[in-house]
Amino acid sequence: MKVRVTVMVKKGVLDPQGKTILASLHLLGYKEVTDVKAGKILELSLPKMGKAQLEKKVKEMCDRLLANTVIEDYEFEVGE
Amino acid sequence: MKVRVTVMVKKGVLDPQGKTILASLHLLGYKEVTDVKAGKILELSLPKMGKAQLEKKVKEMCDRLLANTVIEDYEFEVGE
Amino acid sequence: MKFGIVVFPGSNCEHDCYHVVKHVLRQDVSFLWHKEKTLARSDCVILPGGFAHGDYLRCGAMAKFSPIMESVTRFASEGGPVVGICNGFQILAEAGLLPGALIRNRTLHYLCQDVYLRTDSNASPFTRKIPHGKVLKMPIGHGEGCYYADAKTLSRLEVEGRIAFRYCDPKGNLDEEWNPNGSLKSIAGVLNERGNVLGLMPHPDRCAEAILGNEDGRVLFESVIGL
Amino acid sequence: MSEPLTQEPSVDLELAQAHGLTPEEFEKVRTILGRTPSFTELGIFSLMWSEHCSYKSSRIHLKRFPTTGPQVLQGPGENAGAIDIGGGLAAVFKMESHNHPSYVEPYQGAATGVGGILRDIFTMGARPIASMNSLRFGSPDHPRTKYLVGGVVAGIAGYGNCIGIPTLGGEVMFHPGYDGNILVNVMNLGIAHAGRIFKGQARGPGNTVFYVGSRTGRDGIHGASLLASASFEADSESKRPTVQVGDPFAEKLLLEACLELMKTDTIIGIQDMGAAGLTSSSVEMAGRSGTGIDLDLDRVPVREERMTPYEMMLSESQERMLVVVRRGTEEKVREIFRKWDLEGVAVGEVTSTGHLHVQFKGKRVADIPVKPIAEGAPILKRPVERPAREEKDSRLDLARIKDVATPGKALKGLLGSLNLCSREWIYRQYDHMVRSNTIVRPGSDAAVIRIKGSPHALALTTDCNSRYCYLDPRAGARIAVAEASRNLACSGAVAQSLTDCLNFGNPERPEVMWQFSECVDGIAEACQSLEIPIISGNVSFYNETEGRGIFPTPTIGMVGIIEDARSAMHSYFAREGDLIVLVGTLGEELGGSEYLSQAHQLEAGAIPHLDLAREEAVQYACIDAITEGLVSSAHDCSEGGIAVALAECCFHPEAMLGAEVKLPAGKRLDALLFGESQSRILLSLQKANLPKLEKICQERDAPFSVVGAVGGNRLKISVGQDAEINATVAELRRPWSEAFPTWMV
Ligand SMILES: Nc1ncnc2c1ncn2[C@@H]1O[C@H](COP(=O)(O)OP(=O)(O)O)[C@@H](O)[C@H]1O
Ligand SMILES: [Mg+2]
Repeated sequence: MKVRVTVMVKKGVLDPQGKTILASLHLLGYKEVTDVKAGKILELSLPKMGKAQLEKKVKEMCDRLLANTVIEDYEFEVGE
Repeated sequence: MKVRVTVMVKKGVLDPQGKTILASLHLLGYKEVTDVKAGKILELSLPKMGKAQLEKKVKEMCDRLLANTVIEDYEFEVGE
Repeated sequence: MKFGIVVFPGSNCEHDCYHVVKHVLRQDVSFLWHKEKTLARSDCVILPGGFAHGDYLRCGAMAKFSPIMESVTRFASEGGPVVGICNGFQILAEAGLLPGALIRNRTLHYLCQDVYLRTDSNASPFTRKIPHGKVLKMPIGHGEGCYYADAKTLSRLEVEGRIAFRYCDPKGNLDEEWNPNGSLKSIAGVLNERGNVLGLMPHPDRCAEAILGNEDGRVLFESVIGL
Repeated sequence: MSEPLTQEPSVDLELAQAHGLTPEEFEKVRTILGRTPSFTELGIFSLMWSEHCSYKSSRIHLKRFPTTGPQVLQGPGENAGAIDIGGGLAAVFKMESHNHPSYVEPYQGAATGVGGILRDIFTMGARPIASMNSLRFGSPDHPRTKYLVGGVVAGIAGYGNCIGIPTLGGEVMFHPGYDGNILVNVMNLGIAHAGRIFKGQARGPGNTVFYVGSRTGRDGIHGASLLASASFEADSESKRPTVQVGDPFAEKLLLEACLELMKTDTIIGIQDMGAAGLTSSSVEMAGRSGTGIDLDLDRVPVREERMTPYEMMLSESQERMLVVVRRGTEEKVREIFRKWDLEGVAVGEVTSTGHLHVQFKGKRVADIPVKPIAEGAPILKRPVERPAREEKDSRLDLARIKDVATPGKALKGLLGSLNLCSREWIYRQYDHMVRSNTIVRPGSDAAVIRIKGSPHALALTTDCNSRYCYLDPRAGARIAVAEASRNLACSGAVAQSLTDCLNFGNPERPEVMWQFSECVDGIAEACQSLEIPIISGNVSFYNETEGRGIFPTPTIGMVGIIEDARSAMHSYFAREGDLIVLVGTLGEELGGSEYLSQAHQLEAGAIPHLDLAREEAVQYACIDAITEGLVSSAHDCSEGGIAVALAECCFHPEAMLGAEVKLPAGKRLDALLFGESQSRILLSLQKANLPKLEKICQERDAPFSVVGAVGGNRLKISVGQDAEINATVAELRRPWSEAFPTWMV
């Protein structure tokens, strides 16, 4: 199974990367873009298992390693 | 409107970040994870516009700036 | 000879390059702010190290759109010597003036240390004074210096003699242990087709004076000046 | 004063106390204002009178520091201190702590610590060219330690490398006393023209107040006041949603823009907005100049919606500065900041009212007389009491401790311990060569940088043995100063001046205040004797978790000058056949040593004796010998004693060299080899130079003896007739170089 974990900077926390990309898009003429948020994505491959068990496990991995919950939020999505 | 651009390392290109995260997950005891791929996510905010126009625009931004197609693939998804 | 050193927002080795060119080699030199459109009659253009635009998104990704880059591209296409050092190399690769890409070091860590380089091509204005195969010691300082190109490009580079420098041991042998960042084929520096554009991750600008304990980098500048 | 904003809470004693003000302080605020403060005003007072901004617990003690000298251009009181380094140039430097934020979020905490100290330096008109970092972590076995080490180092690297300022050295120590309170002290040094040093002042009513840099968000609101006045509790992590995130790229632009602005004649005064942001910068600048400031918050660039005046005044958003510019030069200022794509907005005006007036949406939300808030902060005379614990710990009965049986094994153990092993894993991640000035790289006793356009070089070091300071704060602090200066001497530099970062527990405890007071005296004594003035510094209290405070840690950051940059010295043996000379005497003091702690789990005993006159003699003998070109290497003996020092001398990064050393037998082998007696430097030199060295040592009245010779690939140390240590350099180096990376995996 594949799980896609998305990690984004928490609301209100400065996102220097997003800010700079936005500025660049404006320089390139894409003035209509009003905001950019940058985050990371982690695609995990796991053997087939029950949904509840999987979700518990992935949540644990996120809390322990994949996200820095002091400044980041995460969500994940289970694929085929 | 929000557009979520996902940029992933191309198949065959080294992904040291994914590899390192995989190793760390194994160290933490999550041996069942068999692979990790690391990528970036960029959430763009744009004013409402037609789907075709939007897709064209975002594709252009990706090709020009947001992804480096020598090493990366991208896809995007339009949200509300 | 007149050098032009391009300054992007976030460049941080422009003063180091300036110092070498002006005070060590006593050449004419000026800074070229990235928003400018002309090269101020430079005979050689240097893209210095640093973190242009913070290296956000990807190293060099945004710098390639700076107004000055159009002139740099034109200058290069006319055969003018252009060298990109470290971040400058990343920018040249992003801009398509050099093939391939620079990705994260295999350890994921930034690395500041000396490396050994084998000179594999002296068919460029920057290497013509270096004997083929000569080993140089030079510092690196980068987090994203792992050279990547697809197999076709790599073999083309090899066949056409466009690999300028490779990481090696102190005797000049290629050895993965002496490849600090995991670069494919131990590539530390490459040339464009015509040989007038060089990109390299190591810093010749940090080793061109006796007081710094290493002068191996100087020969690159002397080559292009013709000293 | 118009009506307070309706959405603002009304102020009472309870709210004031929640802001860290005592009932007396709250009364004083009411007296100053002649009324109850508005919510915004309360926030402003609480920041200005916090420990962090007002130094209320430390101020009476810090007065005892010697701060003057012919080289001092700017002593304590400004954003950083400055000394004259000849040729019309000044070295501007300071050290800062970012302890609590780094514990909460190691990467960003350490990164913003670097950002903050850099602003302190370039605010003075200096271009930053060198950083140092002094770190303390908890036990290597503590579950959080690795994560903290990795994050802190990456954060310092991430910020410093990006902005392009080399991090040249520092120190790291692990001890369970720091489990809940790590220390992250960062130092920076910049170069300015001696005649163009800028200050944080707001002279001249009618002049314009500019806000420059990044936008304001809700970062770290209440950081400065709460962090610096309340101890850390275990659940504190959840209470802190507003961690500041650093943007080194924005700071790089700000740095360049400010330096460019400083070349024009627009600036009256400039100050960074660090902790306590808009509040402290405006109050302090007006306070120093006896003026007032009107601020219009509607013009402050914000990055979040619906920010209140309270939030804007208290925000700790990074990469911002407040600049007072000459009236009529506003357009020039705007133009420079536009060039660098930064905000540059006129947000106010200097006035002659002597008040800070803050305007928001047409209403005055704060009206505070500047002088009483800037200078009227309470000065506390906290009780000081020597703790009983000291008596017990100072007793050490060596008769009950077995002497070392296998010194070779003990040496390998020390070299492979996290406290003494190679720090390369750390400094390899720091760009320590950018700006192309680095002559002596990290790894030696002091880092050395040349100064372009000058024949001189500068040497930098940070030092503090906090175990010593715990066992005997006064003597320990004296040693910290002596060791720093000795490390500079080993590079050939004469110490010029120092900055400090005083990290302590809760000042409300009399025994912590005693430690503090003793350390201040110890530093002052050593500085007086060695003639090294203190030009800047920082105090960090409340490094305490659940009643457990850290070791007293008065970190010393010191700067020295090498007359001729070409004579700069490193600490590695460099030539086969060189003689090894010990300047100083052998000594056999084991108390407080790293060896006792590691081999016997003992942190006790009298710490090594320090004779400051002897110290000076030894240092100057070393400096003279280096200046005259007599020596090939110089290394001081510190943690791990002479055996560890000798081994380190063998670890030349490019060509390891062995040595054969003969020491006279003493009372105890462990004390002789691993004791940490002070005032000792190991030199290596060609035999032909020995007579000259002899003469120098005699003139300086420094004891010395030839103890061995460099050569081969083994380190052999004999004591009396017996070869006690005999190992290949490679086998000694392995544990030393591998310990850190192996542990970090
Ligand atoms: N945190 C650090 N960052 C960079 N360099 C460090 C750090 N800690 C130690 N070093 C370097 O490692 C070397 C050894 O440090 P240390 O044992 O503290 O030296 P000393 O005992 O001479 O003061 C020094 O060159 C020092 O600058
Ligand atoms: Mg030392």
